[in-house]
Amino acid sequence: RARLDLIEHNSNASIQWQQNTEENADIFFLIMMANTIFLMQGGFAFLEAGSVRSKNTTNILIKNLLDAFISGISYWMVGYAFGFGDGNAFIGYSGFALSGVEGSSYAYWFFQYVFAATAATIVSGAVAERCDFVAYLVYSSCITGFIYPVLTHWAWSSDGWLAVGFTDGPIEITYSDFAGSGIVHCAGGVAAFLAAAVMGPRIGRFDKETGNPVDIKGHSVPFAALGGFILLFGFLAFNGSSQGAISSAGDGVAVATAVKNTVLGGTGGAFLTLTLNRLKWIGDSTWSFLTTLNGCLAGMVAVCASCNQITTYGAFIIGIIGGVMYMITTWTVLKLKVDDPLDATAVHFGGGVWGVIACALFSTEFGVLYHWDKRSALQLAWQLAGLSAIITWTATLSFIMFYTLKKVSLLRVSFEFEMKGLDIPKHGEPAYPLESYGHGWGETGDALGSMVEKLRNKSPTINTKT
Amino acid sequence: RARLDLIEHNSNASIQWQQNTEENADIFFLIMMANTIFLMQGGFAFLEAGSVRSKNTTNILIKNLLDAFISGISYWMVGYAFGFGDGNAFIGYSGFALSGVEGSSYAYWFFQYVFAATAATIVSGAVAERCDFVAYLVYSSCITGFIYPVLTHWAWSSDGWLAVGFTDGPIEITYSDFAGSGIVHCAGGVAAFLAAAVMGPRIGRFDKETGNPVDIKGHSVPFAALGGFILLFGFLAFNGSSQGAISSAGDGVAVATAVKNTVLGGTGGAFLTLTLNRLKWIGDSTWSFLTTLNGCLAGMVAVCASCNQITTYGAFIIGIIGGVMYMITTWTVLKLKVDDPLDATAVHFGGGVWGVIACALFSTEFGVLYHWDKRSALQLAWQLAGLSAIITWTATLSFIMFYTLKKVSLLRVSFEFEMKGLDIPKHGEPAYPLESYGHGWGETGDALGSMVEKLRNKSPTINTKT
Amino acid sequence: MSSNTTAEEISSLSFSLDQFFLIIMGMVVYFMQCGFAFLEAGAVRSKNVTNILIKNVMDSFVSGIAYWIFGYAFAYGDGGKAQKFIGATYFASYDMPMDQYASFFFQYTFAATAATIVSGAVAERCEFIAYFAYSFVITGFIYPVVTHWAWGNGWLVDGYDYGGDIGQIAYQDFAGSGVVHVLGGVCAFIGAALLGPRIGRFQKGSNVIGTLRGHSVPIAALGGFVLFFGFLAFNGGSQLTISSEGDGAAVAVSVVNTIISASFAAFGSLIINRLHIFGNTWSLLVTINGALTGMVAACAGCNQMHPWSAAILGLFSAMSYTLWSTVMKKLNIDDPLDAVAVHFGGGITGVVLIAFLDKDDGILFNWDRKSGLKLGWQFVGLAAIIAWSALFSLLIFGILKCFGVLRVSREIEDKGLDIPKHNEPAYPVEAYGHGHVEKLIQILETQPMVVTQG
Repeated sequence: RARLDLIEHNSNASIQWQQNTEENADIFFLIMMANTIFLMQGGFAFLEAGSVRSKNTTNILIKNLLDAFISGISYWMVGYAFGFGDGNAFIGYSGFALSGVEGSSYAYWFFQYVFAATAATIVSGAVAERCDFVAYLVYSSCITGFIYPVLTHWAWSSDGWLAVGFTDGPIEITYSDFAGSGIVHCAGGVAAFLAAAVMGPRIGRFDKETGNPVDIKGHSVPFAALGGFILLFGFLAFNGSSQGAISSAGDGVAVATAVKNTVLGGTGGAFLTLTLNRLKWIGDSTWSFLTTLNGCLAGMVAVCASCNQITTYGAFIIGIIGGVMYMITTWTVLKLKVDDPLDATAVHFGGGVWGVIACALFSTEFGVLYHWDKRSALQLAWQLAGLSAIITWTATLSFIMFYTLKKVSLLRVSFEFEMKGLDIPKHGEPAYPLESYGHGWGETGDALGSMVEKLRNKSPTINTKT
Repeated sequence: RARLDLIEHNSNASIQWQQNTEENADIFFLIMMANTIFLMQGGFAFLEAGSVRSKNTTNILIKNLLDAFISGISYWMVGYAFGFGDGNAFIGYSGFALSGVEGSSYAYWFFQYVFAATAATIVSGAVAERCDFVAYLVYSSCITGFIYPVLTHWAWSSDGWLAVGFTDGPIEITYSDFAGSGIVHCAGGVAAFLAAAVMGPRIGRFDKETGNPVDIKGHSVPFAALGGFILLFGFLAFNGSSQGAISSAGDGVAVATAVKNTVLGGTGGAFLTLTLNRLKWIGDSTWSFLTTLNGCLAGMVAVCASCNQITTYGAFIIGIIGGVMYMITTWTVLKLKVDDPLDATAVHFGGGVWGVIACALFSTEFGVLYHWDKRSALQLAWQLAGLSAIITWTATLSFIMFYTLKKVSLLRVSFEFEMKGLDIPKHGEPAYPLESYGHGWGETGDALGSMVEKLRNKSPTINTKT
Repeated sequence: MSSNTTAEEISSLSFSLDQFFLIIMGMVVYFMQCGFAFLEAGAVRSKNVTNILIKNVMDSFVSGIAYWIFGYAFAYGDGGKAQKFIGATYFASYDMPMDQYASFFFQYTFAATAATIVSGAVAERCEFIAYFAYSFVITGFIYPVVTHWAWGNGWLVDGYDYGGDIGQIAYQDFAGSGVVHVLGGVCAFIGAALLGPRIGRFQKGSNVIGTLRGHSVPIAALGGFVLFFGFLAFNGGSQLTISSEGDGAAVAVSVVNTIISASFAAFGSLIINRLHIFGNTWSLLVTINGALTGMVAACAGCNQMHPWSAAILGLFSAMSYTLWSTVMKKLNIDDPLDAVAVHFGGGITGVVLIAFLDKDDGILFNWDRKSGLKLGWQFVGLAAIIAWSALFSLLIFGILKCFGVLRVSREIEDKGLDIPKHNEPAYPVEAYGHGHVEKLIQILETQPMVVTQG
């Protein structure tokens, strides 16, 4: 009897312990992964900083820095409530400023917050080098506070209309977007495209007479590469963590599958673009680094939607087609005379759209390629419906937002600022202050130094002193 | 009775739960650590980018980026099958393209894949600034697809001949290489050395008449430092994660021991090289940053093999001797007139060889220094056998590979390209395009701007063309 | 029987999870070394970049030795009779049980952080040997003793038992606003004050403050981003375990509060700096420093606050940052990185405000004797930390100054430290340039493009 009591006691304690451990493990997982995704802000910042001219470097860096913190405020105040609060099929409306949200949901808040920050930061690449700082503050809060959260409510909260889907007899169809090819990337890409289109191209980007695009090179390939490497690091967490938990049976496998497929999606995209760009008729016959990097990112974006439910070769093929979509979108954007300095539209919109569709084709569970039946056809239709809803919603709201900003002349900096660069008048911090360079030790091959010396001696009109 | 049934049911559920949780925790651990190791690609990229001249920066960055993705393909297609598929003592041959591999092994695949990518990326430092891009694609796929996987099969799969070892009466001897001092670093170092030797030194590295080495400085210490910092971060994961699991009893302690010993190994290496380089007779009597960084990496490489089974002071001593090995190897490589721009041979071969031997000396379990008996002697012999097998295998295959590439003239870029730099003709992307620098605000000490202005107006004699 | 084995397995799994948690968090905190290195490298002139980088690399290794041999023993060893004040076992990890290695690693990364704060304040003029000395003393002695007080079994964490309803009141400092940041800030202050300003920073006889710009904003920003990444682990990891009930929620709350505090501090400092009297620009570096200050302030009680309290804390820390930054300039002390304003300013804000904002017994929630006493203890702790670290850093920097090894010679400071000390200029001129005709030159050769408006 007493022994039985003891066993029962132990057993209860053990169940209690199990629940604790599950909760703790899930939170640990979310926090750790979300922290890695948080570092993606740095990744975007450097990808963009390397791709602009040195005169606008500080400007683009502060934008990416503030993305993280603007979202911190707006997603805390309203975003999370719209996205994951209780509400109707269209929007949530409880938990503003995290009031009434329990401590155990904080990890989830943090996790969703870094996703929101990512969605917002996509835009800053497309409007680089000419966007007014105030406009930036406005669009960034709107996207993370309203536009993006509503989309997540549709697709990721339990009562959103896309997530609920519909039933046709025994068949239940719900919109499937694991890590947000549609919600995060496609939406971010649409907003980026509209922003760039409404804002107009940078001065000198398209030749005035012929209309041909003129290449404006970024000032530092290594910085862009640094951003790329950080983004790859973060992307694995981005896709892996979308499982949202680690404690239930099968969670671990799903996470591992997602990560493995992300690597192979990126691989496919990278190789395709590397090769295509080397061909004379399509690219510029060089092994271009930045194109490869963007292709690889497009491949990873494309597998977002389905990375937990596709085969390895499926991921590789999706990545390859993601690379193709990237090339096509870049070309189209250029033809439309829209200036997107970072190719953000091509990477995120091109990759994202394809990802949402690919999910309906390649999923081993319900993909058209594996199960050629009514279920898969309906799934494909619902994915397309979701996609058009996302595009329409984002396009409408961002157009209104950017157009209004344009009308009140807050969208774009003045001609003089754009020509001369934004860092000094806006931020008072040139990225590379010349006065802080050089040393006094006379170095091998110090050509610049000796030239300056020479000029100073010969022509007394040039004053290099402070 | 019913109560007993319930308890039994609970107890069974609890055992089931435990298995789930353990699997999930292990996968989580592998994914998280492997993701950090993945970032080491970025670390190597920047260490190398900072150590080459600015004219070859894009070239070295794209190589490191592609390392991750070439391994993605080749390790997926064949590497994993050779390494960890079922097979004989020499090689595995099942699970090509991950077919037939279960979902629960995906995390392990990812984990092994990042190790393979690391092994391949070691070489790119040694061949920097003169390797043809096609040669790079070839050697990178060979190493990650065949050379390296076979080694891992020998030492880390359950039926490899080094891992099985031999028995002498009651004594069982197996090759011990926890995180790959031999498998990863020594192999990578050998391949790097052979590549550099077959390829020949960079133009101007050794004086034509005297044969003395001429220092060719890298273009940016901060970038090299960035790479170094990322590598230190990744190395902790590299060594800690080699436990391969976290859920069994003792795993946590083993991981913690490994990480702590890695820190102290790095400390030993760093201090030794810092001090030696400050001495007049050995170094150049300065506190050299890059030497210190390399010494620290060599120390960490040296503790790889044994970091889970040595004492703290043991790790410190191994690190110190690792630093000495680094200094000696650097000096030898220079004497052999082999040009290794990154000192990859010295860090990885020097540190790695010593690490494999040190394991047999310092291990608290079977080290010669703690147990002076037959067992420890046999262990030492077997470590040396393993070491020579690794060196022979890698040296033979890489020599064949690089020599063939040389014979078909694909190994090295043309004289003109090497002199002028690879970024523009090969990749069309100069790392720092001059046109993207400068701004229009007339800054204190903006000498360059005013100089260009002046030159353009006044003195037509100065020709800025090449 | 089976129930017993289950219990054993359970405790082993819990233990493994805890170790895993400490290690992965410790690794991310370790990566903060990289963040500090680049924040500082970007903020100095190009002639001193290698110097500051090597200092930051060596920080993690100097503390590796110092903390291994002495530090951990002082902080978490068994002190016997002196237990309230200092620990004295586990020197050089002798006799340390295997299950403490993870904790050792985690605490070591914190010690390295405390030491690295100083290197920013003494940048561009500190002698390399002096750097070794102070770094060793801080991680080997000054910092460990304070952690023993506040986190080990010392007098600050024990507090005092007031009996009755009030019970035990002790100093509260979750992730080290006081222990790590105030301490680092004080050492930085003393170091910068004894070294004196860099040449050209303050003109004699006038109030003009020379701006000695850092050479690269992107590199500084890189450091900032890495630091934010690390800081979340710094504050979240301070829970130290993940397997007990409520651990997960506590970690999550800490991370969320850290990010909210940083958000408001970033905005606060951005707006303050936009005001005419301060700078009238949207300054990136000030925003980064502001955000860091917010995170520093959140350290003390991020596990015990509501998110809106974190918002208030963030705004206060933005003000504190601006205030201390101004004070430093008024005192004519040259702190190139604003390390004092960030770490000291943020640290004291955190330590003091947690007595008001604590959701259980903060003054704003519980206006009684208990919360008052709590505030008192926060001040006691703060005063003890400041006095202790000021005393010993004064001693160490003073001795170094007396022996003339604190500051480099005037010539070397003028011309830069990289070449004479390290023989590695950060950007060797000879390594730049290439042999291909580039576009700029083509543009210069032909008629320059004239762009007009419209």
